[in-house]
Amino acid sequence: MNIGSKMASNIQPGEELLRIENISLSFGGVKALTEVSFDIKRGEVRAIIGPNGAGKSSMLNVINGFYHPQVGEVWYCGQKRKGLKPFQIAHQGIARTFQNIALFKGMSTLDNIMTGRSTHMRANMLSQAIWRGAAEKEEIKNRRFVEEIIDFLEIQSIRKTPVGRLPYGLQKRVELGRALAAEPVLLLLDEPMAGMNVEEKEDMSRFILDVQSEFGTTIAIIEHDMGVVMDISDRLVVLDYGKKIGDGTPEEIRNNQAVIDAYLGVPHE
Amino acid sequence: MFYRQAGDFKTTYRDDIQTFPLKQDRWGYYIVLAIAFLVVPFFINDYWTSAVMLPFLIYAIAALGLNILTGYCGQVSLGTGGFLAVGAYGCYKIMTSFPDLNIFVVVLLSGLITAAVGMLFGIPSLRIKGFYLAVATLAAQFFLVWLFNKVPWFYNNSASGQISSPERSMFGYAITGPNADAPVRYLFCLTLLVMLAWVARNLTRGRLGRSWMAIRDMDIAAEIIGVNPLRSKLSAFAVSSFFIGVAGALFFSVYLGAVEVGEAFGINQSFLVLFMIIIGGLGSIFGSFVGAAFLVLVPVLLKNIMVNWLGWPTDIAVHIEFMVIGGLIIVFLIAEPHGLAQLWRLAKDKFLLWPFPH
Amino acid sequence: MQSSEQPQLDTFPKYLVRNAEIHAKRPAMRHKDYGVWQSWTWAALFEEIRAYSIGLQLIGVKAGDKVAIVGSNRPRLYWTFAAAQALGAVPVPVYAESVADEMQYVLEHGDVRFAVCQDQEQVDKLLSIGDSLPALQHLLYDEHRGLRDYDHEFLHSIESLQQQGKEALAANPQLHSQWLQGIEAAQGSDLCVMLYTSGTTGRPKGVMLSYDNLLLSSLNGNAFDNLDHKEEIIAYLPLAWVGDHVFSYGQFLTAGYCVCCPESGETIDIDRREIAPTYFFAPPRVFETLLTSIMVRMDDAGKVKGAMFKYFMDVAERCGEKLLNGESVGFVDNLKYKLGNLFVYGPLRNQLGMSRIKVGYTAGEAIGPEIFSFYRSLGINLKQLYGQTEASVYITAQPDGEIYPDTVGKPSIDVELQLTDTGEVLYRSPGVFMGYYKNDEATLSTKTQDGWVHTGDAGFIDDIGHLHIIDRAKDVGKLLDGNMFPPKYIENKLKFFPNIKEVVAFGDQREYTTVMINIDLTSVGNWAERNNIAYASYQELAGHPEVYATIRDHVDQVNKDLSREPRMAGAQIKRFLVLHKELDADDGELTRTQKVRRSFIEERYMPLIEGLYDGSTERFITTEVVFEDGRRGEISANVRIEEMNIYEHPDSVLKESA
Amino acid sequence: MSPEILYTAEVILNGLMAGVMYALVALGFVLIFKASGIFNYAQGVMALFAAMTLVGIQNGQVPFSHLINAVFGTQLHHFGWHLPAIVAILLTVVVMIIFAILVERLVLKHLVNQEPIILFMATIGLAYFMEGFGDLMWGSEIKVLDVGLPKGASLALEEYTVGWATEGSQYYGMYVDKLDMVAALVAIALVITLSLFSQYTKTGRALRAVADDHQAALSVGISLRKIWVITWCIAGVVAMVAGVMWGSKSGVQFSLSLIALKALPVLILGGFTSIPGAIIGGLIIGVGEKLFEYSIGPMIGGATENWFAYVLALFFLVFRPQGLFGDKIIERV
Repeated sequence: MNIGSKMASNIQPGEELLRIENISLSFGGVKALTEVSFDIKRGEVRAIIGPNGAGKSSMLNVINGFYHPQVGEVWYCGQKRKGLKPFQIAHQGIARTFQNIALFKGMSTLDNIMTGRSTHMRANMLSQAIWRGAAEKEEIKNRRFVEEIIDFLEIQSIRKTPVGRLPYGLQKRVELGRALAAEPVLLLLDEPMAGMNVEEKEDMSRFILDVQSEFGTTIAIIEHDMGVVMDISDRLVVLDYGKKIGDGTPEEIRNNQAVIDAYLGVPHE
Repeated sequence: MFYRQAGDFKTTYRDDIQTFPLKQDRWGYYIVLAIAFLVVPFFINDYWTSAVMLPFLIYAIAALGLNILTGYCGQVSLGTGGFLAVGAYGCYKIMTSFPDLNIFVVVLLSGLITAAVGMLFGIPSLRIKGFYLAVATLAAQFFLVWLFNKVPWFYNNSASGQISSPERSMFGYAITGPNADAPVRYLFCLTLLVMLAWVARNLTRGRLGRSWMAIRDMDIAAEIIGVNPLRSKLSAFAVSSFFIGVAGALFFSVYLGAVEVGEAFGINQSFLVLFMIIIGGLGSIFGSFVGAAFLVLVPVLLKNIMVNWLGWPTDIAVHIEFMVIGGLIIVFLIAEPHGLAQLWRLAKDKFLLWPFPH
Repeated sequence: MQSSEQPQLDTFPKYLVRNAEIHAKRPAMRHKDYGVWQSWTWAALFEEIRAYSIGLQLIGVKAGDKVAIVGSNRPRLYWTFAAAQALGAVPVPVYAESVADEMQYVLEHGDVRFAVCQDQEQVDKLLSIGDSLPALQHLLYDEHRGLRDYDHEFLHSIESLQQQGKEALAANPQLHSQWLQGIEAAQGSDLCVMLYTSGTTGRPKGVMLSYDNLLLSSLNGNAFDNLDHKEEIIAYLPLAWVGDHVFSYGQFLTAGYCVCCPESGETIDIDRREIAPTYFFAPPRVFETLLTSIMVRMDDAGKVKGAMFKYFMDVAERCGEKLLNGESVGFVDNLKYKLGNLFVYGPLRNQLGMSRIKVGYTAGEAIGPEIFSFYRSLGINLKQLYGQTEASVYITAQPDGEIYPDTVGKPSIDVELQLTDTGEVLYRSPGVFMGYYKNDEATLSTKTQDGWVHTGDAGFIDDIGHLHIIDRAKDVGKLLDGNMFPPKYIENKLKFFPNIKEVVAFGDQREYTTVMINIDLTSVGNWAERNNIAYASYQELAGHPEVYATIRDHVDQVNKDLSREPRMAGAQIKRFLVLHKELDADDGELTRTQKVRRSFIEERYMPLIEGLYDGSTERFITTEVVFEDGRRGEISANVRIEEMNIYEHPDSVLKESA
Repeated sequence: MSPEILYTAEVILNGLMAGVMYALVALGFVLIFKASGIFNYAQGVMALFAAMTLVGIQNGQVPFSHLINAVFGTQLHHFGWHLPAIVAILLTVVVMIIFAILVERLVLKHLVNQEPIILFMATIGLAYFMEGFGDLMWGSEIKVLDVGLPKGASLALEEYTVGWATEGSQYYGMYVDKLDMVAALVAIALVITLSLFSQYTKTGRALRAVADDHQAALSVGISLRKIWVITWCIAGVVAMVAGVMWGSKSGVQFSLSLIALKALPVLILGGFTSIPGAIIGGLIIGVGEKLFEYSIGPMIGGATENWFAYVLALFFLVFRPQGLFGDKIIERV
C-alpha cells in the first residue's frame, strides 16, 4: 500500500476527499484565481468548467502543488497541506493528465506508463544496478499491473511504439494510462477530449466512467465540451475570471444565471 | 534480412525485458564477448593496446558515464575533463596512501570519490537547465584542474607536478606500472568496461532510468507524476561521475602511467567525450561504445594516412583531425541527431522488416 | 490405424486425461495476454479444466445440458468444451459476431441452459434477449471488465467458478475420482458438440456430431499430415466453425499439440509471427488479404529492392513449386532459388509467421490459382481440402506431392465418394454427423439411409482421382439458350483479380450472364493514390471511369478464359456493373462467414438487375444501410452498366473457318 | 591615500579594462542569441580566426601554405607584400562575411527548429572545425598582431597618479595599459554604433523584431535566413574587433579562444539577451577576478582567474537563474 491509498483509506465514498479553501493565486500582479473554495468528494466525477482563461488549469496546478497560492488552504484527506513539492503530492495519490500532451517523447508507450508507476517502486540504486533479484522482481510485478492498464485502455498493439509516433487520440489515451498507473486516489484530467472527434470523445468518456467504476477513482475533470461534461460529471464548479460563479449538479448549473451569462459573454463588471 | 524473429516468442516478462530480446542479437553479443575475452588478448601487441584498445575501452567507460547524464537524463555537462582528473588523482592518492589495496578496489574507490564530487557539482542542476547548466559545469572543469595543479598535496609534492603510477598487480600480473603487459592491461580495462556497461544497462532499463528519461523529455510533467527531480538528477550526476571517475583512474594508472593535469584532463577531453556520445548516440549504451570507437579510430586512421602514408608533417594532420571531428559533429547533428546508434537501429529495423520497405 | 490402438480413448475428456499424463510438462495452450504468452502445460491445463468443470457442476450443469459458448479464441472458452463434456453436457459454440436475434434463434432452438461469454459485450447481448430464453439459467464470463456492477445472482466469472471448483476439490478429495468416473462413463457414440451451420439460406441448422465423428476425423487428419504433439497452431477462426473446432480442439487433444490464442483481432499478424505456427489453416480470403498487403507494401520499395523482389519472385514462380514438389529444376535455377530464399522467400515467410509451417490448408471456397501458387512457390506447403460441418471437416484433401490449384484433392482416409447424375458430390465416412438437432426432415433429405451425405456441391473427379468442385449443385443454372451457368465459377474467376473483392453473377433462366462487381478498396485505393486519382468515398472510386476501364479489362480476360472451356463458353459475361457500395454482413448482404446472400441481393438490387437486362447504360438506386454504430441511413447512386465482347469458342472458330 | 587603496583601485581599474574585453566577446554572443536563439560557442574561435586572418593578410602569408608544401613539395610561405592595417582589416571583414554566409548555408539552414541544446553542440563542432581550419590556413604558431594600436603603460596616467599616494610610500603611479584604454574606447564606440544601427536602419529594426518575436517577424515577411546571415556578419565583425584587441595584447594564439570562453559566465550574469547586461556582466567578472586574485589568490596558489568567473557564475545561477536583468521564469504545464 502506498502513501496515497493509506491516507485515503478511511475516507468513504461520498465523504470529502479534497477541499480548496479560499484560494487566491496571482502571477506578478495578474490574478489567476480569486478566493475560490470548493470540495471534491471521494468517488465522484467533479468537473471544473469555465470560459477560456477562467483559471481552470491554474486550479489543477494548485491541486497538484505545481503552483503555490498566495492565500488559502488545500485540505487533502482531512489534512492541511503544507509546502509539499509536486512529486510528493503525486506520492499522496494525486495523478493527472495535461492539456497539451506531456508524454515523454523519447520513450515507448510501455515505458511512459511504467514511469507513471514510479510512485509504487522503491528498489534502491544498488539493487537496480545488480538487477537480478529485488529490482527485477519489482519491475516484473509492476509491469504486470501496467499490462492490466494497457489491456484496460485497449492499447496492446502500440505497447512498444515510441509515443512520438502515435496519433493524437492514442497519445491522450497513453497519457491517461500513465496517470492510472499510479493507482491514484484522485485523478485530475485537463481537457482529456480536446481536439478529438465524436467517436474518440465517446471512447474517452467510456474510459473515464470505467475508471471511476472499476477502480473507484475520484476524478476532477476540465473539459470544454458541455454535452460530455454534463453527461459524465456528478457535480461541477464553474470559474470565470478566476472566481467561482457556480457550484452544483449538472441540473443546477444548467439553471444558474451567472453561468449562463458567463458563457453567453455578458460583459463583466 | 538475416533476422528470423518468427517463432521467437516470450512467455515471461523476464524474457520480454531482457537486453537482447532477439535470439540472433543475443548470440551476436555472446560471440563478441567471447572474441573480446578469449581471442583478442592473444593477438594484440603494444601498439594496438596503447593506440587503440586502451583508449577505446577507457573512453567507452567515460562515454557511458556522460551518456547517462546527458543522453539519458538530459543534463549537458562540459566538466568531464575535470571529473576524469578527480578519478585520476583520487586513484593516485589511494594508491600511494594504501599500497596494499587491490588495484581493482582502488579504481572503484576512485569512482566513488568522483561520484561524490560529481553530486556536489550537480546541485545547481536543480535550479538551472540546458546550456546554463553546461556553462555551470565549466566551473567544475576549470576549478578542478586548477585545484590539482595548485595544491601540491594532490601530487604528493612531486617536483614536476606530475603524478605517476606505481606498479600494482592482481593475481600475480602487473596491471599498472612499466612492467604491465599489454594483454593484461587490456583485459583489466575490458573487464571493468563490461561490468560497468552491464550496470549502465540495468540502471537505465528500470525505474531509475525511466525517471532520468522522464526528466530529460519533460521535467515538469515528470515531477508532477511523481518523479523526484532532486534524486533523479543527483543520482544521474553520481552514477555518471562514478563511471567517469573509473575512466579517469584507468586513464592515469593503466593507460598513461603518468599525467599532468592540464595536459591530460583539459577542456578538450570534456569536448571529446561529449562528441563521442553525440556521434555515437545520445541515450544509447551501444552508442557510447560506437562513439568511443569512432573517435578513437578516426584520429589513428587520419594520422596513419596523412603522416605515415602521405608523409605530411604531424601538425597538419592534427589540424585536419580537428576539422574532420568538428565537421562530423555538425554533419551528425544535422543528419542524424541520435548518432550512429540510431543509424544502426534504423538499419536493424530495415533488416527486421525485410523485404518490406516499412 | 486409429482407434484400434487405444480403444478406451473414445471421448475428448479422456484424451485430456491422457495428455495430462503423457505430455504433462509440455505446453498445451498459450494466450498472448498482458503482453506475454501466458502458457499452460498439459498438467496445468488439466487442473484448470477440472476446477472449471467442477465449478460448472456446482451451478447445476449436468449430462445432456447445452452450454453455449459465445466469444473469440480465448483459452477459457476452449476449456469450456472439455469442462462441459466431462460432465456429459454438450457445448454449443455460437458465432460471436451474430447480432442478438440471430443468437436468440440458436440459443432457443438449441435449448441452451448455460451460456459462456467472452466479455461485457456478449453478456449485454445475451441479457438483452434473456427474457425470450426461458431455458437459459446461468451466464458465465471470461473478462470481468465493466461487469463489476452487474447483478451476479445468475452471472459468474469463469475464474470464480474455478475457484469454487478448487475449494470443493480441496474440501472433498472424492470429487476428483467421481469426476474421472463421469468421464469414463461417456462413450464414443455420445453427442459431443452441436455446431450451427451459418447457412446461406434459411435458419441455421444444428449439426450434431458424436465423439466418434470428431475423434476419427481428427485422428485421420493427424495421420494424413503426420501431426504430433510438437505442433504449434494459432487459433483465430470462429469457435463455432467446424474447422476451428477440429484444428483447435479435436486435433489439439488427439495429437496433444499446443494451441496459441492471439491477444486481439488487431494483433493477429504480429501474434502469428511471434508464434510461427507449424500447422496453419486459413480460408482463401485470409491468404488473399495477406498477398494484397504484401504487394501493396512492396510497391513502396525502392528501385533496387523492388527489382530484386520482382526478379526472385519470378524465379520462385518458375521453380518454387517444382522444388516443393520434389522435382528437379536444374543447377542454375536451384542456386537462384537458394539465393532468393536467403533474400526474399525466407524473410517473407518470417514476416508472415510461416517459416515453420509443416502444412497449411485452405478451404471453404476456391482459392485463386496465382494466390495459391504464390505461397507454395515461397516454400510454404499449402494444400487444399474440401470439407463440411456434416463430415466433421474432411471429405477430400491433397496428399503431399499431389498439389494442384484447381482441385480439392483425393478422398481423405476412410472417406468414400460418389457422384450423382446431376454432378452432385456424395460422401460416406466415419465423420458423418448424427443428424440435425430437432430437424429430422432436413436430416433425412441430406443423409441417406445407408449413410451417404449430399454435399449440395456439383463437381467431377478427374483422371488422377482428384475432385474438382464447380459450384453449389442447386446454383448451377441454365441460361435461356440452354447453356450451363455456374455462377460461383464465374465469380471466382473474377475474384482472383486483386482489384475485385466480391462478385455476384446472374444468368439462371435469363438470356445471358451478367455480373455485379465490388472493387477492393485497399488495392484499387492504392492504385488510385499512385495515379493521383482523388476520391472521397468508396462510391466515388467505384464509379470512376478509369476504375471501370480496369474492371472491364478483367471481365474481358475472364470471357477469354471461359471461351476456351467447351462447357463454359456460353456463360461469358455480356454486361457488368460496379456496385456503388461494399457488400456488408451488417446489411445482410453477406453471411457472417462473408459468403454472398444471393437471393437477398437479387431482391435488394432489383433495379440494377433490371438494368443489366434491359439494355440501359445507367440506373439510379437507393439502398438502406446500417452503419457501424447501428444507426440506419440511405445511400443512392447512379450506377453505370457496360457491355462486353463475347468470344467464340476456339473449336467453333476452327469449324467455321474449315 | 595609502598605497593599498591605490593598489586596489588599480586592480579594479585593470579589472574594468579586462572586463571590457570580456564584454566585447560577450557582445557577439548576445547578438547571435537574440536574433537566432543560438548560443554560439564558436564566438571565441571566431575572434581567434579573425585575428589570424588579419595577421595573415597583413603579412602576405600564403593560405594553406603548409598543406600545399606538404602535398606538392613546394616551398611557399609569403607573397612578399605587407599590407596597411586598414586594408587588412577590410579584407578580414570580407572574409568574416563570407564565413557568416557559409555558416548559414551549410549549418544553420539545416538546423532550423532544433532544440537550443542541439544548436549549442553544433556550434561546439563549428568551433572545432574553425580551429583546425584556421590553423591549417595560417599555421598554428603564435603570431604578433600589430595594427598600430598604442601599447605599454600609460605614462601620463602614471605620472598623474604618482602623487596621490601618502608621502614617503613606495608608489610609482597607476599602471594601466594604453591598449586597454583603446579597447574600452573601441567597445564604447561599438556599442553606440550597434545601437544606432538597430535604432535607425531598416535592417536593424528587423533584427530587433526578430529578437522580440520570431513568429511575428516571420509573418510580416522578414526573412529569417537573411537576418541570420546579417547577425552572423555583425558577430563576425565584433569577433574581429575582440580578436584584434586580445591579439594585440597577448599575441594571436589558441588561448585566445579559451579566454573567450569566459564570455559565458559573463552572459550568465548579464543575461543572454541584454547588451547592457553583457557589458555590466563583463565588468563585474573582470573586476571580480582581478580583485579575487589580488586579495585571495596569493593564499591559495594564484592563477584563480582560470576558474573564478565560472564559479561565480555557478553560485549566481543557483540563486538567481534568470540572471541580473532577466524576469522571473514562470513555468507552465
